[in-house]
Amino acid sequence: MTAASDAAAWVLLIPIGAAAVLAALPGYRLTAGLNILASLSTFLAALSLFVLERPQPGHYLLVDDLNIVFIVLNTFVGFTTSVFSASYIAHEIETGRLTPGYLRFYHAMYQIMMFGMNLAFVSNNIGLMWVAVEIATLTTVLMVGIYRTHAALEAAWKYFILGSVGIALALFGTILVYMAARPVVGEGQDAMVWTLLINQAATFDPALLNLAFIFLLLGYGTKVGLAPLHAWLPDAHAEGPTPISAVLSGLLLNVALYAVLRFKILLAANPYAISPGPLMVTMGLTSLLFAAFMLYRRRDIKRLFAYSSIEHMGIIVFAFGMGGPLANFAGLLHMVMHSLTKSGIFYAVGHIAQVKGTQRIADIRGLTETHPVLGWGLVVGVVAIAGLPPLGIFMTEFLIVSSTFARQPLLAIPLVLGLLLAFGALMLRLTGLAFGEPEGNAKPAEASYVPMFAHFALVLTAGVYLPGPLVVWFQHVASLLG
Amino acid sequence: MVVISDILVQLVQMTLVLLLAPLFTGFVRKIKARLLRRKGASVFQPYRDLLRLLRKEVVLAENASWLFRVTPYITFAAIWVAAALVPTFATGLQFSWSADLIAIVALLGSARFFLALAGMDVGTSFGGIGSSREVMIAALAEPAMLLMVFCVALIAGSTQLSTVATFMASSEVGLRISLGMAMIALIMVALAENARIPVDNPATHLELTMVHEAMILEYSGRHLAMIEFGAFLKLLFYVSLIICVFFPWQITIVGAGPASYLAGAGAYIFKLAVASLLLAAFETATAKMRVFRVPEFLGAALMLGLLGTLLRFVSRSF
Amino acid sequence: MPNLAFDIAHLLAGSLVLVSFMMLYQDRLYALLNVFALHAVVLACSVAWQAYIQNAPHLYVTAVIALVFKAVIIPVALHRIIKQLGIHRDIETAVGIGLTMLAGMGLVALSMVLMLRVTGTADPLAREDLAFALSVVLLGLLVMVTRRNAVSQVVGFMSLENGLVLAATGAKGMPLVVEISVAFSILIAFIVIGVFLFRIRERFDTVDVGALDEFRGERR
Amino acid sequence: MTSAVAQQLWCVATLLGTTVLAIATSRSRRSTAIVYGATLAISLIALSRCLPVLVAGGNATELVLPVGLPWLGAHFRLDALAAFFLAVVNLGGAAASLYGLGYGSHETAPHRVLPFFPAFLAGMNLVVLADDAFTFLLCWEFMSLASWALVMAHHREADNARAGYVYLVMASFGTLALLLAFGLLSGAGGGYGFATMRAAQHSPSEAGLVLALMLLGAGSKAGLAPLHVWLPLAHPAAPSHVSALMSGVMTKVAIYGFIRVVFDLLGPPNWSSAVVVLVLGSATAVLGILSALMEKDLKRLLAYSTIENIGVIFASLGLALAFQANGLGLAAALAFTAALFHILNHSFFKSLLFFGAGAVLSSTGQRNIETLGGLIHRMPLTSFAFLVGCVAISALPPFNGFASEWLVFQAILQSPDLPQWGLKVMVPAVGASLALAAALAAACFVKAFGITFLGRARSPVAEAAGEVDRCSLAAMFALAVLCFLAGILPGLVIDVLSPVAQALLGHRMPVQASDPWLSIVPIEESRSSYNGLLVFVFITATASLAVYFIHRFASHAIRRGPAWGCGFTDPTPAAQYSGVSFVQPIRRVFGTLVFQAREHVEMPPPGDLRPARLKVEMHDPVWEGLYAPVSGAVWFLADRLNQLQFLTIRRYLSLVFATLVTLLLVLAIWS
Repeated sequence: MTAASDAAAWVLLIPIGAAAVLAALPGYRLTAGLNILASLSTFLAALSLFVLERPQPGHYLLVDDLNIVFIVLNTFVGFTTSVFSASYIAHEIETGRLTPGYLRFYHAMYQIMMFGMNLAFVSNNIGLMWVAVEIATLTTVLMVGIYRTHAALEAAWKYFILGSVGIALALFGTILVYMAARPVVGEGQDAMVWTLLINQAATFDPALLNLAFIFLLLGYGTKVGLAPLHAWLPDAHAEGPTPISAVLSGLLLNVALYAVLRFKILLAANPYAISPGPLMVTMGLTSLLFAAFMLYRRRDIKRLFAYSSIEHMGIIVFAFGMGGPLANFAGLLHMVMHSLTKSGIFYAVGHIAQVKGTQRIADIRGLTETHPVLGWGLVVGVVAIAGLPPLGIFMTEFLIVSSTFARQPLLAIPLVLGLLLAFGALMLRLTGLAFGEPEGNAKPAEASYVPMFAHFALVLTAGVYLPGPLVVWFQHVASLLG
Repeated sequence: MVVISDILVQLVQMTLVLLLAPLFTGFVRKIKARLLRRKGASVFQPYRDLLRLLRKEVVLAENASWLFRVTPYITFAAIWVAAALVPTFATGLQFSWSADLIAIVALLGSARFFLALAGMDVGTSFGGIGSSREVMIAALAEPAMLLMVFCVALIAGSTQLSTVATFMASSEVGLRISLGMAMIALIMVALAENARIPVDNPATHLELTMVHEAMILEYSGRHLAMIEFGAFLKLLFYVSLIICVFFPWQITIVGAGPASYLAGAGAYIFKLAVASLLLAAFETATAKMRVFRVPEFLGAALMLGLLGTLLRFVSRSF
Repeated sequence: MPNLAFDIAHLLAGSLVLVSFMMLYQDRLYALLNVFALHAVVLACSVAWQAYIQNAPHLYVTAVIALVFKAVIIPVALHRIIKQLGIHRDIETAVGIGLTMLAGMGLVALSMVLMLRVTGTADPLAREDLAFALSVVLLGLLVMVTRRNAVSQVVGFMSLENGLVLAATGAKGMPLVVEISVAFSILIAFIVIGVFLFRIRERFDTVDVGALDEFRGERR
Repeated sequence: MTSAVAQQLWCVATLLGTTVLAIATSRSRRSTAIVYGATLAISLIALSRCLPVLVAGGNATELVLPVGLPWLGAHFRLDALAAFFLAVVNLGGAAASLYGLGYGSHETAPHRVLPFFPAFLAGMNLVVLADDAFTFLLCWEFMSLASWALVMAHHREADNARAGYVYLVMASFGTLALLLAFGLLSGAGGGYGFATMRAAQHSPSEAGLVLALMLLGAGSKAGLAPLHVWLPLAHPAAPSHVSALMSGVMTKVAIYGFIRVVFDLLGPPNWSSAVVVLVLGSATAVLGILSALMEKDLKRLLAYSTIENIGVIFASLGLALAFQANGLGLAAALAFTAALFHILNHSFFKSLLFFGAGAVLSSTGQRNIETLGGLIHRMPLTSFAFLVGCVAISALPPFNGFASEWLVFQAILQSPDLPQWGLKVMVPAVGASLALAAALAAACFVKAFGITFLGRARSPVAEAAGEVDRCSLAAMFALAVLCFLAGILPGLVIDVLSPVAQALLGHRMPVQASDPWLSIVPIEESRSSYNGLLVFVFITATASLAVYFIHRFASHAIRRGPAWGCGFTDPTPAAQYSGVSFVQPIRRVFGTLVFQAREHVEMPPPGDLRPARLKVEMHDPVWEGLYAPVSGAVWFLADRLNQLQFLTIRRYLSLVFATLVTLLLVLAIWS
């Protein structure tokens, strides 16, 4: 075992250990602090992966260029969300929406969820990856329903049922991949090990791979929130605690996306299989356009941003579907930017909903007057998510649109249309939320602004300046994606 | 030497138009009266009117601002400069290159701009109604005029009036349908711009029909004199313009001898007389239009100008 | 022997599809549950047969789980729920039986078309098995979307999952099969408990859209 | 010694620093003075640094910063074209800052203006300097964003919030169009540098598409019809000095984008593309000024008039394209210089007019001209400056507006040289519509000045108005002087602009400074010439002569008396002509066609003491014909799709199922 494989193991061990401890410990302050500490150390462990020499991929664990991006992002947002969560949950306990008993449950689940997601990233085994994704899903289901209100239970239930179907479809796809691999790679464990699969993917049976990809795309696509498989997503975002909304949008969607990408690479390695591009492009565009229209009629602030996540997932899937160095680079960067921005927005939205006592958009007005920091934070976030410069998403949208138009002009038109529609809807709501004659509670918010602004600062920096090594890294990953 | 003679010509020209303008108006009025079988005032009556006005005191509305008092001089000056730049009896005016036909049109526009503002300065409804109608007429007359300019300029290859006149006087121009249309357009614009029948009636103070007179209703004394003088000059200017562009026969070309200057001046006076006859006859024979028929009238001028410009491509000399 | 093994596996998988069809035309809950129990029994047999011919003893665990859990415990539990909720008389198909059957035929045809393209390099047993498994999965989904009642949807989901198990066991030497079947059983247990606990959600398909409006925070 | 482009970038950096400073000092009372003082100083420095580049016409200087697109870096370049637009931007910026020093003290929410003002200036500077597609668009959107924040400064008024929204959406639309254009120019390989694009060959169809996209993108920002609808909403909503910047300068930056791509990057133009630009330009001019005439909000009126001027500029650029496409370099240079000259002029007088409107606003709190009147007595200096602006924008000699319009007309008169019959016939028609627009502009500004400043006060606030502060006045008079100087010395300006034409078109107008008496001669003296200086001297001389003679020989007597009302002297100011009644004749002539204007008289029955009312009903053809249907369609679809939010779980499952089956079918058929 090298140091790095240790680090990869730590990324898994810290959360699961912390979960066990947190499930046992009482007291809010202590557990929240511990939660932050655990998340921070996971993040540090993930960072150390960068520095340390990579281990040879084993049967179960793998650290390569592709997943390290995801892991670091995942643990980072996990860490900042735990900071945000501390102040958010404090307020929830004050107002009595959550009881201390549930708190213990909440923190334990949080760490298990982190474990599940990290596992999904580092696993070198498609079966293990499937299991990990399911762990992450099930824990989030429980967290979504944690408020026990009518709406929360309904949302959790819907998430559960649709998620389960997704699980089943993904499993079927995984089995099909195994079936395709078995004659070539051999029976047993080996035929599920990613690194072995990809080496020999060219000789797999294409028909099986095709079929597998459809099931995987739909199965994991349900998690990604691609329309029309998205139905669970808005409600789950809206009814759960906001830290969970942030994690769902910022991380869980990435996990599922990562899975789709892995299989896309696999399929791309086989010259006889269908090219996954058109499927992904279609799904991406559908999601983008659909979500763009759905944004117009939203009345709930968290649902609004949930739909915006669907929109962005559409863009990312579209970009990966287009393929090529530019689009893949943009897709990766977009994913990172979206995670950071969207979770940042949810931090703002969480505090806004708490201080205003409502999630109804119509009841929130003039935030920049009553709560300047939150209000302007929201403005920055929405401006970023809508793809305005100088923030990061602008750069990625620039690359995606311009490279698409040069290659497939006809595809660029719906893309641009969707972007514009979504932009219009988001700005319409932003105008109502942040500006105008103030309405509702104006008491100062007790919020932790650090996570929100940390995210936005990163996004801003990335929009103007990307460090060279990072770019080289991303370009390499983009070339891996084909 | 040439420069001095050119400056001389320029000065003569300036004085000439200044002196001739009231006479021309008086002449038109006289002929009109005769056509109506009235005896009519003397042809020198406009001079007397001006002198009378100059001697009178100015009654200024309480609300009138400095703009109201400055406008008569500005309009007078602008129109005079414009009139001075149109070759009447000789081309090659020293300063004719300082403003071509487009600039001259714009100079008249300046005069009207200030006059319309002055009409609104006192704050009565009459001034407003006058200004309002004046700018409406101008809004149509100016483009029509410019199109006429385009038409002529495209044929003559220049917007410089001296060049145009020289070109038109030369034999290489035959009768052209475009030029005919441009001329009709210019005449229509001239009628409108000078508040002549059928667009406006210079002799009326009937409140609901007047345009120009309503605008300057508040003026009196020397201010009114300047404005009236400006109006005389403007009429002369338009007639001179028509003559210069479309009937430049016998106009003195640069560098000709003194005799030709005399001949040119004589021809000019003769052409003016003919023009005044025609104008008076036309005004006697037609009736004034309703205000909202004017746009149609001017629209026709605009169309003629445009048609003339377009037909230029198909009409060579007959 | 290989031929016989193949035939029996084929037969069992085929009967699973047949039972899936039977589920499609049940319009009473009790009957549906009974058919599902049969479905689970057939699956158990099939898995056991695969365990036998593949010489993979761990698959017997899966077979036992299928038999005990899906053929006995879950149907019994669901029976009780139905009784408690008093919904056993409900006719709960959303789409006409005839149409459903037709759709089912189409789905089976589709899965055959798709699977038969798989080249012979894959082992024929797996290939045929997979074709049936795909049919069962699709039919299970069809049951889910044509039924209004939560219980029958659970049944549909379970039959879908049976298809997965069939596929997984048919894939020779596939690791984690047992784990997966255990995980799925837990999942289903959750669902059943969910149905049981949240009686308000007894019907997936609420006719009153206005009520849903309210729950989803999207009041006008 | 740093290069010219680096100096400009330092100025931009200082501007961005000022933004930070503004946020830091937002609580301080002196913040206004500090920020505007800083922007004034920086703008002047930047101006002084870029003018030498323009005049000397030196080589372009370039600079690459390691930001922006990582593998490309941010390219910046300062050439003659950029230098000219930098001059426009920084002149406008300096004037607006000077004005802001005074006007800013009336600001109710300075913390919503001060941070964004320098950022806005920085954005405009950067757009002009950018030399690759990414940097260009980044700065372009940054500029939009900063100006949007300024539009939202007074966000409590519902109209402003709507204006900001429409503005931002249209800006985004434009950016996306530009994005597509750059995508096409850069090709699949992603050659985003302008140098790469310039070197690449573009097929005619590609070039046509790029031009169309540029018209959509730059046109929407500049206010080209029918993409102009945001402009009359957004420009007036901002504080007045920002309105001046938006109208006077930002629209020019948009035109810069158009020129940069179409004249510089795209290679030789096609004559048919000129037709589109000509038609759009002249239609915009006429529609813009007609809308301005119908307007009674002073700032909106000015915004609509901006649209007219943009139309003139585009028409002129279209002419340049037409000539260039046919190899008529001199004529192209003439048209192009005319466009540049008009750009400069418009930035002068439109800023001046917006400053005047701002002065009226801060003094009376009113933008509706129907409540004003008689301000010439109470704000004499402001009204004088405003009058200069009105005369200049109405294209009357001897001011600058006329000089540039005259050049445009001269360019139109070169049309017989064009070989294509379509253009031969069309160009004079364009000339006709420009002439119409110019005449209507004069009418419009008679109305604007007459109703606002002349007559009697129509409301107590207008009665109580007072002159504004010195900084505001200084800004206005500085611009008025510039308008005058550019009007009487057009030759000097043309000579300064010529290097730009030389760089882009390969031809330039003849040197004007050597012409006698400083007149301008576009082609040759026998064809046309104009001398603003002499015209001014003549008018002054003759007017002085007249004044001298009259005061020497005629009566001096003046008697003040009440205005004569034909026996019905009505003391109420309401009896004056209002703005709406002033334009009634024009509304009848043009409005019935363009705006479907209808007048209804509500006559109460006999015995009823209510007054009769005349109601005017007008429709915005562009909004109702284009935007309302589009937005209606979006909402309709949104409503329809929204039902998907309220389905049952079974139906959601059906969706999943249907997707699965569809994909499987596709697979079955496809592979």
